[in-house]
Amino acid sequence: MATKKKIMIVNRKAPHGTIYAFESLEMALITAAFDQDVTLAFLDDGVYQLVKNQDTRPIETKNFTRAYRALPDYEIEKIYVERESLNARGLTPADLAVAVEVLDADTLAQRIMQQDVVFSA
Amino acid sequence: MATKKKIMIVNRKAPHGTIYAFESLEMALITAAFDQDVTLAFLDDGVYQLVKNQDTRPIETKNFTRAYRALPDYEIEKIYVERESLNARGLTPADLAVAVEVLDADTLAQRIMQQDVVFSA
Amino acid sequence: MKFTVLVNEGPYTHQASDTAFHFTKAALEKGHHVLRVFFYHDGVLNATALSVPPRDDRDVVKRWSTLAQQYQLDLVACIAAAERRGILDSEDAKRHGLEMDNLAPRFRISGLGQLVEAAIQADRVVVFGD
Amino acid sequence: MKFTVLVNEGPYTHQASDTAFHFTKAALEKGHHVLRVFFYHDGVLNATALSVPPRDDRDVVKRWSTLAQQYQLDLVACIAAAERRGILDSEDAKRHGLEMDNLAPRFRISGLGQLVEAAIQADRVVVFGD
Amino acid sequence: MAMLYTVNKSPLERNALESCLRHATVGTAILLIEDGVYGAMAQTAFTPALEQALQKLHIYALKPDIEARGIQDKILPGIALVDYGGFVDLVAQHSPVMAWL
Amino acid sequence: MAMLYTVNKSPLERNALESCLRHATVGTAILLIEDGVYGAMAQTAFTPALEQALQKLHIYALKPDIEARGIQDKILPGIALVDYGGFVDLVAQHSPVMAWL
Repeated sequence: MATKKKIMIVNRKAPHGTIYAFESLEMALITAAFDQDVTLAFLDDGVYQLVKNQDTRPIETKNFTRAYRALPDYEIEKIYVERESLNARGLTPADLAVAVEVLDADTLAQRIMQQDVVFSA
Repeated sequence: MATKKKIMIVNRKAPHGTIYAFESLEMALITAAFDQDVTLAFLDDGVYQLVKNQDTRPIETKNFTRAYRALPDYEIEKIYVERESLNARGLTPADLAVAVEVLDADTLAQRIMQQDVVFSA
Repeated sequence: MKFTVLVNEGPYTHQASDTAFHFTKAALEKGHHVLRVFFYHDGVLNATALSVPPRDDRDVVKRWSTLAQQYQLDLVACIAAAERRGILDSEDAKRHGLEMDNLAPRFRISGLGQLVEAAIQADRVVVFGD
Repeated sequence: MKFTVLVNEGPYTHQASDTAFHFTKAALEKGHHVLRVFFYHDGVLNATALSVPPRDDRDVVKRWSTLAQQYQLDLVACIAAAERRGILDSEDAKRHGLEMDNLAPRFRISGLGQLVEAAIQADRVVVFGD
Repeated sequence: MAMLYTVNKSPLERNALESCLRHATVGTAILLIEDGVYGAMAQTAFTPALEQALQKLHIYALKPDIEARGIQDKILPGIALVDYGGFVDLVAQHSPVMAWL
Repeated sequence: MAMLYTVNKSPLERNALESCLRHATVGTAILLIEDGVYGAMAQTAFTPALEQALQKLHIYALKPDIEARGIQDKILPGIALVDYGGFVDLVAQHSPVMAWL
């Protein structure tokens, strides 16, 4: 295990309606602890995960979305958000709770190709 | 319980990929046993449920789709299939294993409105 | 008014069980009568006695049990759906030669006919699922 | 070649567990090495000891256990995902003061790190889900 | 009595809301819940379809789900917000109720 | 090495296959499995998109899933059918593998 592996966690699902966003975030945090080259990608409805000011008290669930802001503390610095997905949802980076790198679909596709492992849920 | 209730079971999901089609069929058969006014509606990917010659041996699951042909034996005679859903999938009534009544979306919408209970999955 | 509630998905994975719970609670608090909450498809997984959620999250199963106790609510999981998914009451476990059962308090297991019967008697049927 | 397989959905409700099984079996029969099959999200429900499917259907849980025995396959369910969904081994049950556990033979429960570790060691990671 | 449709899916991931709108006759009430509330947002690729639907349908959205998703400032005008009690009232006032899952 | 995408969703219900195609670079292999095999059918509303994709991508479909769904006579020419062993071979021949769920 001398060399680091490039591991991407792809997020394409909205938060709250299903648990995938929450449990994928847990996976991202654990993966970061293994000192690998970790990337998070948000596209399609996955971009909703990063919207700021999500308040889950009215639905009485755990507000896991606050943890996205802690990603840099886990040394996860590559956080890609797809431009086309944002645009289709009327969102801009200013709507997000986290500093991200916005990539167009073609560039994101290139980054996916460069991975050793791609997790999705 | 003097009068019969109009109960519709709406099927919008493809078979095999998920269990909803199978378990909804079980629900239809049980409902029929209660001597109510039962209707089955198939639209969107639900129309795939009725395609003939489905052979689940290669995926080693139970071939519940054979039971659709037995629906008349359960005195379920109102089986509606949406025309627009068939067309979008390149299917015609000749592709189906069961004799059905093909309705356009507007007519189907009217039939839904007339129900007392609508089950979906 | 008389309601019957159908829950098609299990706890945590889909919000369906949460929404069904909040709907049922609100209906009861408004004085409506909820004849039965029926759990079908993965909904039967709401009836597990072994769910141990993290302390900082809601306890979906316990919340149903508590509401049932408070309002004498009838919580029924479909036997066919429950058996294939590993939810058994003691009688069912015994019949299949298993030494354990895992049905949560205030839930009972019965046939799909219990759903149809409650639907026939209700003024409204509301479905929650995926 | 070394494979790691990730299963995100439970038995019967989604085909994911079926496809993962047939993929894993085919890989083993071709002489590949499957380092680990990891069960996450609702995938942990594949590890229930209490599933009793109808006699005319496949037994998803038993099929995994049998394959594991035959090939010394490592079947691991994520502890956090399993606890909230009601899948417990005896140690876990004891820790939470429960008298029953329900882990199927040849499965074990461990942390998500086991997935990451197997992904790092594998030549390929294949994900099955909804 | 007018009927009530509930929709719990994001319109950009699944066809549930689109199919629901195609089957909604004049005067039908639609309640967007769970991920369905993303369909109530302004300036999305789905917004034109919803604006057109608003002309003949009564469209509601579940406020707790909107707040959970942080989109309370982006909801289309003309959509009425309800809480769980309001959801119960809508069910009581309409029949039948159908869930587009 | 070229990469492999798997898609297990019907293209008329969900956006997974459409999104996958939008991200598939020339030479990428796509394997349709489970309900994804409905995307391999001729004469559907999605067929034109797949025909276009066939010009730059290698598209496979899982034969057991096609037979289970009774659509073996309606598969687009140009799509290669594989069994579970062929699925394993595709995974061995490509990297990385990504599932569009």
